[in-house]
Amino acid sequence: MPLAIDVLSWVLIVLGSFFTVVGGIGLVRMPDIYTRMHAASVTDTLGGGLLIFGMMLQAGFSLVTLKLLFILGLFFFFAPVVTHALAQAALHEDIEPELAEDRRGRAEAMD
Amino acid sequence: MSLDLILRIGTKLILPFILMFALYVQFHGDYGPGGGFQAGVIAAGMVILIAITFGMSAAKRVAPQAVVERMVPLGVLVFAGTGVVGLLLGKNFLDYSVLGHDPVHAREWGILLVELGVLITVSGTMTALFYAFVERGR
Amino acid sequence: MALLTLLAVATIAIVRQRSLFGVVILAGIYSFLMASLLIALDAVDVAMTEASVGAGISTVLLLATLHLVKATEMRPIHANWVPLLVALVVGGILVWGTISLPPFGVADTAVHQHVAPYYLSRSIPETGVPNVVTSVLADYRGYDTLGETTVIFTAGIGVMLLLRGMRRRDDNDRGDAA
Amino acid sequence: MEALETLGRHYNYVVTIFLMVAGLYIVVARGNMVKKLVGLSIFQTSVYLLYIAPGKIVGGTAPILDPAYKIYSNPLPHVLILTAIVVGVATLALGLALVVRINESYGTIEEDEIFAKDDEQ
Repeated sequence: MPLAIDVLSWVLIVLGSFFTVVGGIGLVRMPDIYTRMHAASVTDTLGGGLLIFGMMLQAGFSLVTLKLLFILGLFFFFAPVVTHALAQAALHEDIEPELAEDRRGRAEAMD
Repeated sequence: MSLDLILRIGTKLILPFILMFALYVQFHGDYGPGGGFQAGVIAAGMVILIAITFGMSAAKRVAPQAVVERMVPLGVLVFAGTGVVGLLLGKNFLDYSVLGHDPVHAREWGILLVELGVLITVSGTMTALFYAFVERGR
Repeated sequence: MALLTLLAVATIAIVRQRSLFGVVILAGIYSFLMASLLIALDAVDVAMTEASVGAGISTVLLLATLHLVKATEMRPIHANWVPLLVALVVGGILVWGTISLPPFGVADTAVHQHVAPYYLSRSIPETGVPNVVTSVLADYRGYDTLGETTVIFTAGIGVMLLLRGMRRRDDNDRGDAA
Repeated sequence: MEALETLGRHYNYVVTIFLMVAGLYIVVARGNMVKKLVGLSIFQTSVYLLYIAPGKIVGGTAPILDPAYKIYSNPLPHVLILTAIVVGVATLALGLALVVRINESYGTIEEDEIFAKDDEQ
């Protein structure tokens, strides 16, 4: 494998891991379910996508690449579908998105 | 109801892929990871997904309860029957080398048959379990 | 090693969580962690089964049960330091017992000497199947698998009897009481 | 120092035993039946680890034969655990069915409340 492709794939994999970690931190730090989903979607698209691209470059042209392509396609189609289902379930349970005004109000109430 | 649209279309899109993946896992189990247990669970997962998204009546149209419940003993019978064929043809129980002319090929066929039995039992049992729990909630 | 630690953390979270819904979701996370750990330990077939069964079907069945029963756990009435003590003592004894076991990942231990090399070397010439797990599962140890299939069959029949067959008698009981 | 080294080389056993003991603790100490069943499945999962981890050979690969590889991990524990997982979910379902039936006849799944109701009768 040429060195350039190797380096490129590792850069992609490291970037993908970085975005996955960022998504994980966001999942813990965000205040309510909608913003948490927003953070988790970084893991879905950027993290997963970059990781799979990196792995495809590692695998070269083979059956593995085709399988990874399938996984990537399913990922991009169904991560939004699942996120949408989750958001809708949250709405169905009457969970209101927490707005900046709410938080300001709470901070004033504390003072 | 209209808000469900994305979920319903998405589910419809993914269903054939799930079934294809289950069959791939079943029949590619000789060469890669997979086999009857995994494929059965994945096929049952497809039925459960239908039941969650479209409701129990749709799931029962795809996999009628009577069929599912008959699949549970049928798989065990296929498995044990494969063994009994070996017994009848003068070898030991579950010795597949009599199923064909060439013992190696025969054993490959025996493995496929046995995995088929496992697939039938596992998918039938898992779907029947899900049906039983959901029916109780009504 | 990191995965092992994560597993332990997930277990602690399960012990401490009182909402049963949270417990079920954490059990799903635990199963996925276990599946990734099994991939790291080269058990790809087992990992696939664990991911689909442990994280898929188990979670669905547990959620279906939670739909039927109350979903929060009661605070325990009496102190539970006796079970904790018993658990700690048992754990200590077991850890002490593992010291003489062979370390992780070494090839010349007893488990690798007996039948495993036989299966690995004979699978292709005797059965023509490259996936040794499949050939051992369905051919060499067919009796085992037949037994397991029968266990699944029995469990399925048992659940169906428990949840479906008895309902009519329930109605009669209620009718008698009234 | 030497003890730490031994612990490092036996870390898989330590975690296995921790999971096993935690499962045991949940089963014994917690009164809620669903929680007990989750604890039981944690106990079960620790047994998977107990079987699979010694079968791993460092530098080995998954037991799918290919001319490119020489060393394979031990396939036998994989077979045993593969069936154990599916049987595990079948027994879990049986336990859950029993929980549902208990809930129907007692109206609760907490052990203490069930004992109290039994004492009343």
